[in-house]
Amino acid sequence: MHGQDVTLNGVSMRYPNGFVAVEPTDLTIRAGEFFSILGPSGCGKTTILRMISGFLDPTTGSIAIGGRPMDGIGPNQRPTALIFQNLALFPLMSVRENVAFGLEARGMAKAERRRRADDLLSLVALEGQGDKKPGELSGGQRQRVAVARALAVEPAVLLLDEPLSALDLKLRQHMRAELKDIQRKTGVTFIYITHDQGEALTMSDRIAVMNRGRIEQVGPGEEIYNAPATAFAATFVGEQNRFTGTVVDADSETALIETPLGRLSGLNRHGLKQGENAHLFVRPERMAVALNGHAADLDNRLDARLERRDLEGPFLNLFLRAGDMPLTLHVTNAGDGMTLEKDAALPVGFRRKDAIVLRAEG
Amino acid sequence: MHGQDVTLNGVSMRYPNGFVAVEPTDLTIRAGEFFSILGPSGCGKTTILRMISGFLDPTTGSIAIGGRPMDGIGPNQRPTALIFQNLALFPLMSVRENVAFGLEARGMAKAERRRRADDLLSLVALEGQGDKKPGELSGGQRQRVAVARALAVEPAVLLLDEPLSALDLKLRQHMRAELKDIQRKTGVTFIYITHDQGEALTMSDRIAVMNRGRIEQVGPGEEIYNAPATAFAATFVGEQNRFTGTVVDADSETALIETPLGRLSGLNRHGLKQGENAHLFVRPERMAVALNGHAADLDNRLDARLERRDLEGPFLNLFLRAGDMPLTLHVTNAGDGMTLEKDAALPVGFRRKDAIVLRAEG
Amino acid sequence: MTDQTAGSLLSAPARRQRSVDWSAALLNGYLLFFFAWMFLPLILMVLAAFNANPTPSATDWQGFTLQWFEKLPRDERFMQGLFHSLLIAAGVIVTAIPMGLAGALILSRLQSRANTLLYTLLVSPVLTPGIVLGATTMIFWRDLFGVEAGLFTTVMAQAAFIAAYCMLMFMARLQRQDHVLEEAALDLGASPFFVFRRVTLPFLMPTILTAAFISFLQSIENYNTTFFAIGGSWTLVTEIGSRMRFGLSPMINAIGVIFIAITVVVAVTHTIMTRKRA
Amino acid sequence: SSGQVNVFAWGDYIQANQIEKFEKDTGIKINLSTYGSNDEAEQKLKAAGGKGFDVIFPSITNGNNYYPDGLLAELDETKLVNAGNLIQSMVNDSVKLGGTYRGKRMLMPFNWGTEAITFNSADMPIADADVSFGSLWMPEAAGKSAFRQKSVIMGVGLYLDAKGDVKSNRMLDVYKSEDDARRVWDACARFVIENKDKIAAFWNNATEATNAFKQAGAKIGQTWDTTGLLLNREDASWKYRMPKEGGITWMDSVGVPSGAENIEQAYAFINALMTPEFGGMMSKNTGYNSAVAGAADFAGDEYKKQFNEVYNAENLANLWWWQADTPWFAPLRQEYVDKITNA
Amino acid sequence: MGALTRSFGKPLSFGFIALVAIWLFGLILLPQISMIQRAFQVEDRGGVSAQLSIDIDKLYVRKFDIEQQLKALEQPTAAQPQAPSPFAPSMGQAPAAPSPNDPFAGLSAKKAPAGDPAEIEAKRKALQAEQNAVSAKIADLEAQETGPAALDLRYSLENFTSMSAVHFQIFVATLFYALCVTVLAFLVCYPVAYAVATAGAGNRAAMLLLALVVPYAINELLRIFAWVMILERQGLFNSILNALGVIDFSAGEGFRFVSSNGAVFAVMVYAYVLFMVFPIYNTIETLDRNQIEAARDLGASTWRIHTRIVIPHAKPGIAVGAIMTFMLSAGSIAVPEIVGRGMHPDWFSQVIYRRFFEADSWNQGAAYSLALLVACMVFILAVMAVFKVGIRDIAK
Ligand SMILES: Nc1ncnc2c1ncn2[C@@H]1O[C@H](COP(=O)(O)OP(=O)(O)OP(=O)(O)O)[C@@H](O)[C@H]1O
Ligand SMILES: Nc1ncnc2c1ncn2[C@@H]1O[C@H](COP(=O)(O)OP(=O)(O)OP(=O)(O)O)[C@@H](O)[C@H]1O
Ligand SMILES: NCCCCNCCCN
Ligand SMILES: [Mg+2]
Ligand SMILES: [Mg+2]
Repeated sequence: MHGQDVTLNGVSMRYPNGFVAVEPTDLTIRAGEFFSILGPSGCGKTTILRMISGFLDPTTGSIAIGGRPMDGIGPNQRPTALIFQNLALFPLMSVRENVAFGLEARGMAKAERRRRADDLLSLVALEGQGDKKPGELSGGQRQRVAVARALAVEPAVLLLDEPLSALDLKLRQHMRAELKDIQRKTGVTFIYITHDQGEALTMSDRIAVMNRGRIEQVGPGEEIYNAPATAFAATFVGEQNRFTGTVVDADSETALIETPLGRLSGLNRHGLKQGENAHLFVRPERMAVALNGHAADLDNRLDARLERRDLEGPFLNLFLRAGDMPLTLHVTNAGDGMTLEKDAALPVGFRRKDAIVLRAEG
Repeated sequence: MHGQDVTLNGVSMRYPNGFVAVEPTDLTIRAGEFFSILGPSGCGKTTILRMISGFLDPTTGSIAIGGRPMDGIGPNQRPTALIFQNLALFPLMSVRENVAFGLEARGMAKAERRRRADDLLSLVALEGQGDKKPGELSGGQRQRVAVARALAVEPAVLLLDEPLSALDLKLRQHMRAELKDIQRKTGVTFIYITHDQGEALTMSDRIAVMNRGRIEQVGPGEEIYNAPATAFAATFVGEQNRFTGTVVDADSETALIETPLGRLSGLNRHGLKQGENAHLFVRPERMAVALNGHAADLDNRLDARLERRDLEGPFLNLFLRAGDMPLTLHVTNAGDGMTLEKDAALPVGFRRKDAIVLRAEG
Repeated sequence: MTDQTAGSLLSAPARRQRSVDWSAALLNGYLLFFFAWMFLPLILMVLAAFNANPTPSATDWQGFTLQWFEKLPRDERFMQGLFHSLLIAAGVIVTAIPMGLAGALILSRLQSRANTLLYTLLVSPVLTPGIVLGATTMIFWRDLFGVEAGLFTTVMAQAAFIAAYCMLMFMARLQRQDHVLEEAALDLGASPFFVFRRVTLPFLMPTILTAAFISFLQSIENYNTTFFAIGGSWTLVTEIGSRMRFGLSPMINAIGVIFIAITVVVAVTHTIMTRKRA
Repeated sequence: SSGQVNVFAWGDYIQANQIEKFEKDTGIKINLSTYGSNDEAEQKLKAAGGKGFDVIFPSITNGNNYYPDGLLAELDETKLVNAGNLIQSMVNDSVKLGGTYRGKRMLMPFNWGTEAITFNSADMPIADADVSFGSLWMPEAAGKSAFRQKSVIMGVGLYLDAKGDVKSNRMLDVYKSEDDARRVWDACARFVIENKDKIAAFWNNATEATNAFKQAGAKIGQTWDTTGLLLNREDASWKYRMPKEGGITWMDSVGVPSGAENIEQAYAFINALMTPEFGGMMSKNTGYNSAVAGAADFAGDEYKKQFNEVYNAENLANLWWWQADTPWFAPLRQEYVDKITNA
Repeated sequence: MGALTRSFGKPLSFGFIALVAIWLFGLILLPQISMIQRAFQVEDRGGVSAQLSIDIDKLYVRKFDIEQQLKALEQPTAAQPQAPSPFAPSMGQAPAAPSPNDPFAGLSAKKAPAGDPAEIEAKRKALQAEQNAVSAKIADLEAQETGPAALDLRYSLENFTSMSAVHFQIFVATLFYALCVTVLAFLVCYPVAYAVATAGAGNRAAMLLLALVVPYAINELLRIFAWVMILERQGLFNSILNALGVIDFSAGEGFRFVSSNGAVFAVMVYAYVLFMVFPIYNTIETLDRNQIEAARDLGASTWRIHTRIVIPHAKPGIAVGAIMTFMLSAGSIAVPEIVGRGMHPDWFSQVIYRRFFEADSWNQGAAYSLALLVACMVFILAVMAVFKVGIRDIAK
């Protein structure tokens, strides 16, 4: 199996009822990469996937796979295979029949397809389960059957539509590793759709963050998390403390903004100018309690008051309030029983390089 | 309203099919406390709750509420109110009628029960929503209606069976605080059932960790997390790295155990003796990478190799392998792009006081 | 519909349409044929009701007339038959609904192997040919109680299977009800009767109304069972049947038009209402 | 008098002119229900346990099907003030045909008629003297004959008996025993089935009989008088004639069901029927012959003319009468009906 | 039981149980049992009791005859001449009244008995003696009668085994035709059910569904009637043929489509097709459309999608549709009665009807009903086995 690249050229989708689900989009997905599209429900992820798989024709633009334009080519003739949100396994067929279905449709002889199906079942660690019905498998096993079924037709591109969303947390985390592993083994291009940032971040080579039919940022996970390009990307991926104000001073590295809580500085990656309205984002885990000399390297400081403190296990959530503003801090549970009184005054702060300043729209 | 205490005296439950869902159990829940029962699915939590509420009769033992034995007293006569896993609001009645239902059943006059219901609705911050149908409310609001309805009959003990499990993550976190708040305001004893450690840890005064019909540990959340009494409690609540071996040296504070990875030391809270088989548990967030002088205070060290590195957002999961053993580390995402090569050798370690030594059973 | 009209009648909007999907075209053609086959006879029947030709015909047009409608209320057998039909329907509704409801409630609680047996027995009338039901009822009441076939036996025979329809509707509804609701009510201090009255019954109410409506329709239009159980009496439908055997009359077309009109109005209203709600 | 009377009659027996006159004369309202065959009447009354009707018109030979179940009430002859108008010999003969049960008078004669041959002389020119039950089966009748399955087995039986093919003592054998009945009817049914290419239509009541000729294309048939006579009134080429084997003759009667509720009104109605005026109206409407002496004087010229065309001394002398039903008669005959129908 | 009282309390629970008991026993089981009882009960119409009854009837008639003759002896004039023609008109040469007993005697009016008183007296004596003998005999025979029904009853399989060859043949033919109706209905319906079920949720789907519901809700009889209008001798088909010059109405030509076996069959398909559409529609509607797309995405042809995905999924619906269609058509009386007009080979339901209401043979009617019921049950069980569905899938 060999991955192929996928190119979207000005592709948009307008549904017959007039709703524009996908704005004109240019996007290149590299051959063999694990590419995720991350965005909230209804933002158009499935629509993009269905256009790539050929179930929908783009309203404008064109799609090419492996350099070959796909116009007028039906879903059953594209080098893609789709894994549906709900898997869409055939419940009345055995696992083996499911996996072999695409081969059956191609007219492969029974013995041959049985052999191939069994090969694929061992690839996804389901040896000996071929005679069961999908209903007799656990969620994770079903997941793997869906993958095997899709891989059976030797696609160059595998399209996965939130394939883990029906699973419970533990299993979901486990399956991430498995999927990633299969992708690595097969070299097939994976286009993976999710609204779960954890999934996108842990598995993907690159992520596209999508919002309201538009792709707002494309890049590796770390880039998206640490250097979000838009306010949406900043808040959709991970938690943020957001401070809003006006830029009072800016150079190519740093911006200083005037907020109701005082002047705060952060990285000015997007070249904001003095006078512009801006949001400054700091992640809860990048904020620190400025007690006992910990404060040394904190460029920004705030006086806050502890409202609540929740032990989550590996970390503590501190809910504070600075003036009118609620703040959240993540602090690792070091086991030293950080004993903080409710309503205690608690100076907090963050480093300039942990804060990002973005233009406030509208 | 006044909370009452609940005492279980040798209570057990054996279902007609012979399955013992709850082993003989002694347990005292203090008046007015927020008490959680935490355990995996099927461990017997609901069974205990249904015995306390009177829907099930214990096979052995007896239950007392506020010192009064409850034998032979039906669910509609106990000073308890139950909040069901799915809330069980009456969909055809208005919110107010729902809340007033228990009063109506007691024959209270219409005007009076209306007044009482409205009082309760303001207690749960639902003023003015009385005329809506439950279906018109959001998940969190419905949650609060269920609480108000249960409180209407002025129970001394409120029994909550995974009341938040149907809500989405954000709302669940929000409702934790609300429930805790209502409990504080009313002073009613809350017995809260959950299989979500986060919930149990953040809300409870005390937690009972339950496994296979048996309560394994009772104590405040921090104690359960930081000083689990059994291997099950240690692993069910939060993640753990587990090292198994034999105690080679032990005093009242510390135990040293011989493992395939070498000798490791941890706290010996349960007084293990030399020669005993033991597990040593260390949480992923208590393990550190022993690079760049970070190693100073690490009592135990291991040579590991990085296998995978997942960015989860606020933290990184490092999956390592030391010898045959997989290890997990949680490292805060400091944004400084800790750039670790796959397969890089990575010395790690942990402090003695962050490790717990427990007897290995069987 | 919007710019879709030229598209296939079947495939959902925005499905692939650029390449000619001729299995869809074939299906569309077939559908057209099927619905023509369904409706053409009915349309002919309606046309003939307004044709002055005393032999019902849509082709041999002898002028527009309403006389067949005017004759209806003066036809005593029809009117009396209608009255009998209504009486029977009322009887069926008051017997079938409580029985169906009781059956559904018991089956929803009964947790033993007897459940399937009871279920099978109670739904068996639905799977029994109507004439057999009519005949057994007729025999039973005559042999055991000396009650001869007539309106009463017709009610009994119809109720036997209509109650099963009601029961199935109630069971479907009850399946959507949470048992827990009843427990919740008990927990809040209510007595079982209070729970039934305040929780279970209101929950079932819409289904009871639907069931009453369906029972009414089923009863009014029943022929096979009634034919055997009615004895010397008659209903509108058996009267229509016996007239048809003697030859065609546009009065039957007139009745047909009325039935069709009512059906169409009810069905359309129902569709519009459910669509609005959705 | 006042009130109402529930009349259950053959479809053509009670018509608008009679109803109008009766209601005017007596003030009693007639609720009329009709039937098309004796079985229908019998089973409806049986199903209703003898209730629901005040007057009924069974063929006299069917009385035995009503009596054992107690469906009919004994007639109160003191109330039948007009019974004297009836032709006395018919009253007497009606006893032998089944009008009494265990010595009690249950039914009184109402009218009589025949089941003979109706044919279109234009299509099938047959001389009156040659008309036979066998005419239905002539090669020329292919696809053109109509009959009632229930009585064709009698007509064919008479034909075969006359020809000497199947001896049946002029069909009286079928009343002798079940075995005799089977022997004869087996042969009759076989004959019909062998000749089924002749069949155009079956009929079971007078309306269907008429439709057989008007709609189904039949040109010759074994029918009740009314069918042939009414066709003849419209188009003279239709003839109704006695076959040479003898016309099959029936007598219909009037009785009061055991569950009748309007007894007084029932007798008032029966007495009215026993007047020559009413008898005449019936004959005029249908062509059947009344049991009331002198009714023919009220039946109109057309009726008289037709009677003389159809009947004469010989064929009257040669009539074949339906006999009182025996217990096995109905189920057994139905079996042959089914055989013919499904051949 | 415990669960029931716990949910509803005692009084309500007992009320429910009572209602179900009434339904189960009063409306379902006991009626079936009475039918079964009758089915195995044989009335011997040629038996001893029947013969006894006939004999008594004959004696009564003889008694009446004697009375008449005695009366005639008393009033010789009254008996003579025999009543004139019952139809007084015109007949100068009046033939005598047709006598039911002795039709041949009509022409020669019987002579009055001779006037010789001694002869008369002797005759009277003889008649009176016979009258007494007859009366005594009647009393004797009546004493032997056990019940008014005058029929011998016994239990046996005779009602089934004596089923005549015609009836058996009709029974088999009916089941065969019903099976054909079922198969044809399936073929006709499946594409429709599929199309409507997969039309999505738009207006078009609603319209299609409405177009199915409307004819479905219209009375069966009226739908049949509509067809009679088309098939009649003067109906639409013949009118068209007439207009095309194939036949000539004025010459009395015209096909008798109605009353033909084919017409009954065709109208039955029309009448019961919708009982096949809805169950199939209902199951296909629950088919996850992703499965169809998944199959197509994996390269399956339309045919394969149907045979491998849609039809297997729709099995329970097909089973229900088949059972309903079969049961309705095997038991249909409306279609054969109205379309057949008695002229086409019978449907078994008509035989049953006539056993009850024309042959006056309720027991055989019951036996035949039972046979039909058993046939339907066998069909249902067979369908359940073949389609691997349970009773709960079926009654929906
Ligand atoms: N056939 C359709 N006609 C009209 N609008 C549609 C249609 N299908 C989808 N939409 C709309 O287009 C938008 C994008 O839909 P899409 O299914 O691509 O979302 P998604 O990002 O996959 O969401 P989710 O995470 O919930 O699956 C939604 O607002 C949806 O309501
Ligand atoms: N009526 C019953 N008869 C037999 N066994 C039962 C019955 N009800 C529950 N059990 C069994 O008893 C055990 C405990 O059930 P229980 O409902 O108390 O679990 P739980 O801890 O509440 O689980 P969950 O978190 O899934 O709700 C389970 O193994 C369950 O299968
Ligand atoms: N088997 C006796 C037939 C009696 C026929 N009566 C004819 C009445 C027609 N309306
Ligand atoms: Mg989607
Ligand atoms: Mg539970």
